[in-house]
Amino acid sequence: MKFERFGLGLLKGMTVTLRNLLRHPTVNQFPEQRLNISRRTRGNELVWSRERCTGCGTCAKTCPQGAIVIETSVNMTDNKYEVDKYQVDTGYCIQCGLCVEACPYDALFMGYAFERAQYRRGDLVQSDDALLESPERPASGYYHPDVASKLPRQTLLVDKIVEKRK
Amino acid sequence: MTFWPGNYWWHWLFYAAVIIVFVLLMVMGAIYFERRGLGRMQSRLGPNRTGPFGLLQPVADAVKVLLKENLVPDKADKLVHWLAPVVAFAPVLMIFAVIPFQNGALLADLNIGILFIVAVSSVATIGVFMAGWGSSNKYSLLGAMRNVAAVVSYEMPLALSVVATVLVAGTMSMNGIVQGQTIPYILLQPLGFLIFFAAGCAEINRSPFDLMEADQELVAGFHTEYSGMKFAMFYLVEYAEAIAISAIITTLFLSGWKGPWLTPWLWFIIKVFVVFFLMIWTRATFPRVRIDQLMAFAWKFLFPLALINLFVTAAQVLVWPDGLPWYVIFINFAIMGILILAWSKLFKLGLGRSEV
Amino acid sequence: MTQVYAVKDLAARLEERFPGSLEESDGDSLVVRAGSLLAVMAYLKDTVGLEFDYLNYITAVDYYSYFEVVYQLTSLTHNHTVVVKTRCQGRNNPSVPSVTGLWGGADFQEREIYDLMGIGFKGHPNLKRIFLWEGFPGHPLRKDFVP
Amino acid sequence: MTTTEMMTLKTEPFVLNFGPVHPSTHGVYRMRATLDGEVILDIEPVVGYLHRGIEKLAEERTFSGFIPLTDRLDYISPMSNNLAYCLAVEKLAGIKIPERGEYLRVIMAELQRLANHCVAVGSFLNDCGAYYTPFMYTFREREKIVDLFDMVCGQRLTYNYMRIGGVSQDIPEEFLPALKKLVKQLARFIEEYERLLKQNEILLARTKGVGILSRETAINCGISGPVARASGVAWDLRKADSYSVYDRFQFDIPVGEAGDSYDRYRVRIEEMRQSLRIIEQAMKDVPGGPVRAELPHLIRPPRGEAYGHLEAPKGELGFYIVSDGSIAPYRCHIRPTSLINLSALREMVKGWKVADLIAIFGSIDITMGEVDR
Repeated sequence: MKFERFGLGLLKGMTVTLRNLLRHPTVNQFPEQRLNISRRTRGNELVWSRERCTGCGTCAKTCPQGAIVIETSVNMTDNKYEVDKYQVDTGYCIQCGLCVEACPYDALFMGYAFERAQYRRGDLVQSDDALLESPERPASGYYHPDVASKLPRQTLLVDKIVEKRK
Repeated sequence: MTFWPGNYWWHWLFYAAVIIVFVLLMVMGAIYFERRGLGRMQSRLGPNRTGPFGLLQPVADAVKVLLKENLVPDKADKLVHWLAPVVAFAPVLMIFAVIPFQNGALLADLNIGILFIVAVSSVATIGVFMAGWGSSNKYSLLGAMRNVAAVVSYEMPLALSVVATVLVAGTMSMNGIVQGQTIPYILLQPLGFLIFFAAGCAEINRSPFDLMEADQELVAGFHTEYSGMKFAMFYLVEYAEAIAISAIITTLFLSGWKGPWLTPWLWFIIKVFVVFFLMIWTRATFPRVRIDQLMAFAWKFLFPLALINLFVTAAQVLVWPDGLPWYVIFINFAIMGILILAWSKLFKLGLGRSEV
Repeated sequence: MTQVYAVKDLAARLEERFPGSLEESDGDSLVVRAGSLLAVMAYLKDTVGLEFDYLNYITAVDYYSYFEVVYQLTSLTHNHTVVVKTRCQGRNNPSVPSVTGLWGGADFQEREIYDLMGIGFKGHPNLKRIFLWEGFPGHPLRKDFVP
Repeated sequence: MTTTEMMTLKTEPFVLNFGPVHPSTHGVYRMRATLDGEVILDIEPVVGYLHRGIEKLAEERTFSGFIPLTDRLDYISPMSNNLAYCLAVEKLAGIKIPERGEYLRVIMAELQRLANHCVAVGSFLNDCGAYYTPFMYTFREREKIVDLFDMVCGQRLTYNYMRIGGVSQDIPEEFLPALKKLVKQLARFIEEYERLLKQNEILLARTKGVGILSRETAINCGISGPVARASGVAWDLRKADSYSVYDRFQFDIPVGEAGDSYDRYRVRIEEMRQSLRIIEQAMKDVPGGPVRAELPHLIRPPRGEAYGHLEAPKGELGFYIVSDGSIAPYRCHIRPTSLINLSALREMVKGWKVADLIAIFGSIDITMGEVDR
């Protein structure tokens, strides 16, 4: 160990820490201050629309984890599938979004909310009507530009947000 | 002139209470001050949830640690493991006995005050080594061995820089030193201040020299196997020692309780926090030094500089027997600059890789 | 760009240098007999014009009837690369000579192939399992592995 | 025996376990170090605590179904893993990627290199003992990059953004202005970071001349990435075997001389500057048009094998894929950059002290997801 620059290097370093002391901390008090998340966020649940879904099962085939279970019965009168059961095990789901991408009829959305922890593993399995879109289960704009444009714009740290500190 | 008219026992009881309350409050304040200061230097906030502005965070920590279970490893040496925090904490409290909060306001105005401090402060190492050895854990043994090696080699520069100040002050009693400081000794003794600050930080394992509980390497150093109340004691020891070293620096170099408008003991506390902020600042910026560099830094850099500083001060005291004039400040600063320049150019400190 | 070294003339040079060491060399890779693997590899690494001093990776593929150990070598100076393969038969413990002598980087990768594929490497300093624990039954990456 | 020989203290080595759960082993890595006092005689790495058998899983997944799994390999730089896998499959199936897709891939890969080096340099300083301050600064900058990734693909860690034949989605219109601001801020940040640490005597003391990796051992052990370039091996796949559109951009390759921990730190800082240069050039002329080639969802590459590799932030990351004509790969081997970079750790660490073992290990910058797969 040699003081090549007689300790000046150390003092220069200290000026940097001092300058950061006087700078505004880049921090956000989460529960009170909520920043807008990305419009294409892949929340940990799926949002399914019953009218658009034709029961083709492409989403179930492409899911790498096999988290989607779909049971359909043939409706002879107007010659199409009736979706009896559509069940997603969000415990298995790794939120990769391949199902939303693969759905030919845009019937599937990723969830926009991310606070979806449950107390029991059984509650992770959501099926049929629990999957429909609703105010507290908004759909994210992932692979749906029209839904994305309606969501609030993401707040970026690059824009130097200066928020009120509690 | 004792501050309190009562007889000896009243005086002793009052100051014992003052010291214990002072140490605990200052430790709580130091913990909070450090966590907020360190946080703000790292562009984050630091505790602000418990109580207004997070002021109750140290209290919350203390309560949490008290409720924690007190684990003792089964192969540990029970008695040594149990006694280590006590042996580590007692000397730190004893140091405060001779530190003047105000003119004459100290438990015992010993005429050998600073000698008592230097002697007592090395007893704490025994407690740390007992902790390292008692908890029969390889990491804590490594940490304890490092602590013993560091403290032994940093006693010398610490004592020598104190001797230089005593030469200038003429008396060893802490109160006398403060009264003798018409010009704060930091200006008369700049090199002494730097050496004392560096050696003090190494002694209480703070800032760049915190090898004893280097959490990156030795998990938690000597207090790895401690939990519950005993861990709280070691946490207390660490911050109490930091406050003790800051208090000694304020008394020796920053003219203790002297100050223009405010009440004297408030000046004392402000100066203690200023020196403590310096420690936080170095802790936030510098990486850690390796153990052999720590040794080399003590013996090859601090020790010779302390010796030369002692000779220079002795010569100056001989030339001006009745107190040093003000222009000596520039001479001393020039000497400090030259010495640091010379030493950092000449000496390669610390050996690299040992052939194995 | 890293050019693939012309396999044709490399095969020809190797054929006259080590007769009978190549099994087939029509594709874009050299298939070398296990017996003369070390000699060929040393030749590829040390001769002046070739200097394949950088071993990209070693891997093994289970083709049911035989195992194939694949080495990709690159020369940092000439910026050309070649894929060398050896085949070993037998399901219980096939084995191939180890190249740790030539390239230090092969050590962990060969232990991994031994651990997951079950191919022994003769001459490896400490050939034991690297990922799974000692008593693990079987080798998971084999096609006929039943957990 | 002279008196001095008799005097030397007889010490016997003891084995200290830097166990899987240790504050600075960057994940579940374990070293059994034989120590003589503080000096290290030998270390024996024990890996496998994070082995998930991704190569076996690959054989059961479709070619595009495997992409989410490549995020979990080197979870500090998932974009580069996705890109490496897609390059290998495109080489195997011979797919042409539209221009805009290529440019987006270069921008994302270079942003990922910046984010990875932020983590690498920050945690290296942490291992040298700087009490989390440089770590917090680098993570504040990494947060800005991760924000942009979040805007583009919706996730902050497992991006799953690249697809075979291009990129999954086009960038929103507010992406490029935010990228312009980010590039300016990052350039200023690197200057400030240099002022904090470039001349810091204690860092120089702890890292200069420590853990030297000679040029020959680096090439012999197959070391790649910043660790090899710090030892003087001027080998960077973006120039040597330039894939995608890297040949259109001007940037140079920082190379160290001594090959010690300080050079590895310097090479990473210089590489961050070069990445900024590439992003600036790529950002200016991003062409219009589609971002992804027209491909069926379940592609069936022809029988055969291919090895696609790229210059990932940690070194050469490659995928060796054998296809037998079905929708799933017959065999998919992943070149473990971190595992191979670790093979030289034993020579680099012998003779140094415990504190140096942690600093040298930190300077190699590994992630356990890539070591254990």
